[in-house]
Amino acid sequence: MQSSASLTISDLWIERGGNDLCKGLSFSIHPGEAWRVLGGNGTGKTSLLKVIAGISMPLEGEIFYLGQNVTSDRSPLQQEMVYLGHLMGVKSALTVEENLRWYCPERSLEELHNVAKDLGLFPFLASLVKTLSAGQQRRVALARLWLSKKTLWLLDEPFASLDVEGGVMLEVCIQQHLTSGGLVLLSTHQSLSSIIPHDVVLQP
Amino acid sequence: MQSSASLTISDLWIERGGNDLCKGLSFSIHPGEAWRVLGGNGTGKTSLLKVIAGISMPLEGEIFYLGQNVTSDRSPLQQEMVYLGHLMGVKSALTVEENLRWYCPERSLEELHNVAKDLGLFPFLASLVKTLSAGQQRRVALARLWLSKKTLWLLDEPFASLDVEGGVMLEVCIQQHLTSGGLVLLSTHQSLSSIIPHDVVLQP
Amino acid sequence: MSWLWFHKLGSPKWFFFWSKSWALPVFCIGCFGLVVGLVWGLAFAPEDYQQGNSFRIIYIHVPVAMLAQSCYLAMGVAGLIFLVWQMKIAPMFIKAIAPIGAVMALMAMVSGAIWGKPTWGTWWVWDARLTSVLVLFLLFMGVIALQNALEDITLANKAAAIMSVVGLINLPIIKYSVVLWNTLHQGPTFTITKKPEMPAEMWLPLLIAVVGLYCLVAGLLLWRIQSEIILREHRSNWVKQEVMGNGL
Amino acid sequence: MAFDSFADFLAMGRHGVYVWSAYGGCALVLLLLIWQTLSMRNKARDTVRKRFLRDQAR
Amino acid sequence: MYEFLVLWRRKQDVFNALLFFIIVVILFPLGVSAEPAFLAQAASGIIWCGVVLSILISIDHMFKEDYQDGSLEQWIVSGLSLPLLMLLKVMANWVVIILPLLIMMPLLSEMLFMPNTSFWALVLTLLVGTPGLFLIGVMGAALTVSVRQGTMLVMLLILPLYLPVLIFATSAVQAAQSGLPYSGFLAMLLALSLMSLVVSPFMTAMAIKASVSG
Amino acid sequence: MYEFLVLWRRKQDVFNALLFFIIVVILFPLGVSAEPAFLAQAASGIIWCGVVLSILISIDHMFKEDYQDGSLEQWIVSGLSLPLLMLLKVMANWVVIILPLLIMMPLLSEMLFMPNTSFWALVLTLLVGTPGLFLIGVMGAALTVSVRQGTMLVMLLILPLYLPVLIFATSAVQAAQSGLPYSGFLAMLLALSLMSLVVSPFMTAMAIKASVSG
Ligand code: HEM
Ligand SMILES: Nc1ncnc2c1ncn2[C@@H]1O[C@H](COP(=O)(O)OP(=O)(O)OP(=O)(O)O)[C@@H](O)[C@H]1O
Ligand SMILES: Nc1ncnc2c1ncn2[C@@H]1O[C@H](COP(=O)(O)OP(=O)(O)OP(=O)(O)O)[C@@H](O)[C@H]1O
Ligand SMILES: [Mg+2]
Ligand SMILES: [Mg+2]
Repeated sequence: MQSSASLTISDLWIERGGNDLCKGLSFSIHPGEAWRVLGGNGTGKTSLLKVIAGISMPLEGEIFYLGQNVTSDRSPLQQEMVYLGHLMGVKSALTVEENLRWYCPERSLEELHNVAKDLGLFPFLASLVKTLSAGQQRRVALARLWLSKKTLWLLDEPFASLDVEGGVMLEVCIQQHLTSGGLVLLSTHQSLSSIIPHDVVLQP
Repeated sequence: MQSSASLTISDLWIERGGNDLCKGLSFSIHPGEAWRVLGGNGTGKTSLLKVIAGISMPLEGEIFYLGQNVTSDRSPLQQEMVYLGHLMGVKSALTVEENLRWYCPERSLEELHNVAKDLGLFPFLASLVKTLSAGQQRRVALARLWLSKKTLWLLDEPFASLDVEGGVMLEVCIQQHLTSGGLVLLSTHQSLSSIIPHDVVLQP
Repeated sequence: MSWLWFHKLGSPKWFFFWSKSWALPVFCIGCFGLVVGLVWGLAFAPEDYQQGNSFRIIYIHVPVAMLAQSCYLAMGVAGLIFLVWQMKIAPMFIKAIAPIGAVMALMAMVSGAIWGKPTWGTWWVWDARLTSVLVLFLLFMGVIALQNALEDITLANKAAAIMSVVGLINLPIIKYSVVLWNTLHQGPTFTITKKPEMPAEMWLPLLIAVVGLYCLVAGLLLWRIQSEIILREHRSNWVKQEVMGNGL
Repeated sequence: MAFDSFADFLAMGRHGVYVWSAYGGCALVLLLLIWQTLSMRNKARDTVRKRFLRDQAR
Repeated sequence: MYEFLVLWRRKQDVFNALLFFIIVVILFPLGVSAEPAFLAQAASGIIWCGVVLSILISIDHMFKEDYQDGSLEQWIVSGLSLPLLMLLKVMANWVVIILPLLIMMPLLSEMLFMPNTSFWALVLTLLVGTPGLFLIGVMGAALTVSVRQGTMLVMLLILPLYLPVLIFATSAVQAAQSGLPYSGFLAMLLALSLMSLVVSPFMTAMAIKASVSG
Repeated sequence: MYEFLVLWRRKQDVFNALLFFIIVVILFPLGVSAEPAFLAQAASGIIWCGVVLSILISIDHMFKEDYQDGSLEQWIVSGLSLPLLMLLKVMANWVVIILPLLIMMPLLSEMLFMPNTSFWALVLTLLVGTPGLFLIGVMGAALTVSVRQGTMLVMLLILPLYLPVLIFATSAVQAAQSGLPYSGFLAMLLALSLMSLVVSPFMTAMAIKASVSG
């Protein structure tokens, strides 16, 4: 089972502030699959994604990537992963263009500009991020997905504060990523247009 | 016209960072009505709400409340208004209970606890807000709506990061507020279950 | 040599039961030693020909000053052990010993200051020993403040360990630098290589008091670690049994 | 015995105030430390016991 | 007032403010000179400089958090009198920071070999002068609240205004030290504090409003 | 490195760090004593104290913003070597803050009537000693990054560790002033800086990781 799956979570036990959030959680994500983490507020979606990203540590359990145990050493995973949390890692004191160049130094300026055009950020390339609206800031963070060549996407409520058009764009982008063999794990409260067949459901 | 409406916006012209967001915007909210501010990312929903709340100033135009011009002196409006922005005004260094008591010192502890129970915050009353999940923090902010006796509610994307159950609760709460003669103006990207018949649409 | 004892020591449960039988006896021996040393020093030791009777402060001053330094040493070592081996007991040790160390440093300063008035004519001078005890006190306070400021327990553990290790590395440097900068204070009485210059009736009670205080503090330390263990391991069954019984 | 009388012992030459205040201060602090340690232990036991009883009740 | 509650939650910080002050006071003997004669002469100046620096540092944070979590917006919207709120906030901060500092004063004056003659003058100048420092400080803090990392900017804005207070205070203490009457200097300090009491709450409220709506 | 870009955007802050330093240097003559003889003696100590305080203040902010906007999470996730990143960040900050300060030095030494003999000693100690200050400082900043309003806490943690640097530096300058050789002190400073260069990046990376995962 582990061999065909790219990312395997086995028997994960996460605890925050003295409460168990999940215990004995196991699932595998195969190439081309998107999984959705479902659960009410405070059930531990964010915590799960953070543990997989290697930001916090699980109490017990293992994580395998391409058959390799990466629980204690995440470096093989990290090089092929994008993590987008509630906090988006966008520098509000820099302009949009500077932010994109900071995250994707290997991409040419033209590519950056094209992505910015797609996301409706082109007129704001030279504005400081802190003067943008909430949705526009989210779009700046999403531009990283457009630009990245990483395989595994960990997205924590990526649709938050996006408008309808932006949401559709993100769904299309995820679809494309999947057809090219990518892996997606995202948490959301919104009902998506059925692009995601697999769910991890967290109980309160 | 102005006399029967509680809140009247007339000929509002808002400008941010050198761009016009709306010009000549007029609408009136009557008691028991909810209005929705629609528009894509960056069309100026947040800016409009902030102007009405008195946090920023319009370039031109007037705001009437109960027939009174409150454009330059908001005090009559302020005493009957709750504003909930992207930033929620929740103190993350205090516990949930302390936050509620800070905002609603006139309410009894029992009332606070009841509301916390309704919102699923009861087990977290003594936790610091910064250790809560995104949705739980939003719920703390919403508790203010439950507890307030103000007439006019200005809500900027109140459904953000709430789960389905939380969203339904909020809709019910808005419905109740409307039947008791309240006024609601909210911005959202989500399609609500038709409780809101009136839209202000902002063009990009 | 087997490493078993090391791993055992790292297990809170084992440590708890081990320390339970040791804490009280060690504490009592410590109290006894301290009292004997102090009474001997205060009432029976001969008068110092230069300083008169004010020198009798030495019997409390030197023990607490030595304890303050030893406590930091122990705390730093515990921090190092935690960072390298993730031993579970180490952060509890740090949490338990930091306040004790701070109190010891404070007592050293207070007793020294009171001693300074009759001998040097002021409560305080900016001298190497004194300044380094002050710095020691601040280092202890830093560790305590850090632990209080961080609510997250795993973070607090790591942070306190890092801080104590960094302080440990810096302590000799601080000492050396202040000695170089200004020295007025008396040199050490006890060194490993030389016999003390004082008469035996003077240094023997001091030695007893020092050993007594060490034991007393060790007893206190064990108790404090026990309460830490109870609080942190409250979900394990043995703690429940322990707490519901009347063993404590 | 280095002193002739008990009064002598209390006076400590001219340095009675200093010696006794140093010892008194230190004794006070040391007793406080011991008291705090023991009360901390009791408090820890009580909180854990209470938590356990509450969990049992549920 | 819940302001106290927030501060109480951060009692650690109060404690830290105190320790910072102590550390500044330690820094000088170590960095400059440790001779008692030198220190006795410089003591009041060092203590006042330490106080000014601690106030500067703690004041910068006064509105930062309220700004970032949206509390300032809520205050403006609430319809409560903003100047009054500011005044309360300043008072709460003053009590919590200066009071412990005054309690520490005997200890510090001893460590710096301060002559007894000038001790009470120092305490009096601190009591009378520091409210002014706080009131002036909040204006700067309010102006720069929307600037991240505004610490330096606050200092730059405020420090020139602090210099008169500092000068009057140290003159008072020096006068006391040489046995001269110093009530004139105290009166000047009081006047400065009162003046800032009148001006500052309104200016601060205005600055807060401008910062938030920007 | 984009670190420079972020700093450049905040050039106002750099400028402010400089001005804060100048203000501290002004504060002392005003608060303590303005006599040339006194100042000449105390000059190097005052300048070093000013440097220590400016570094303390600017270092506290080093990771705050990165923490609040989620950049630290991204660094950890990125798989780049965290200690290396830390080192680069420290370097960028050092260059941006200390270089302008060194350029200001002739002016300040003139203002404080500093003797020429010790001027170069002062510049050398600053060059050799301040990297150590930065490296020690970031450890404290990393430990307290998750604490809001941690400024005071950082200072409490770091300042005891700064004392040796301060003592060696002022001793060196004083030795130079009295015509003695001071290369021994410089070597000590260098040793301290090198040691913190070895220890600090790892400790900082560890602290950052612990803070973010908490
Ligand atoms: C606040 C003031 C003082 C502080 C912080 C202080 C600190 C210390 C320290 C750290 C030690 C070393 C203990 C050891 O490890 O052996 C010590 C020992 C000693 N102190 Fe003090 N001291 C102070 C004032 C004084 C005064 C005023 C005197 C008397 C003139 C004094 C006399 C001694 C003596 C005789 C020893 C024993 C030396 C030895 O056996 O090692 N101290 N003090
Ligand atoms: N402080 C500011 N300075 C300059 N421009 C600003 C500022 N605040 C907002 N803007 C601009 O005003 C426009 C509208 O912003 P606003 O936040 O009102 O949008 P919004 O409709 O709330 O969008 P969203 O759905 O993303 O929240 C944006 O283009 C933004 O760049
Ligand atoms: N640092 C922390 N300390 C203590 N408890 C925490 C911490 N972080 C999270 N928690 C707790 O863990 C639980 C899960 O939080 P998490 O953020 O993972 O929820 P979530 O599923 O992402 O919820 P949401 O949909 O609201 O974002 C919450 O009850 C929260 O109180
Ligand atoms: Mg979440
Ligand atoms: Mg908006």
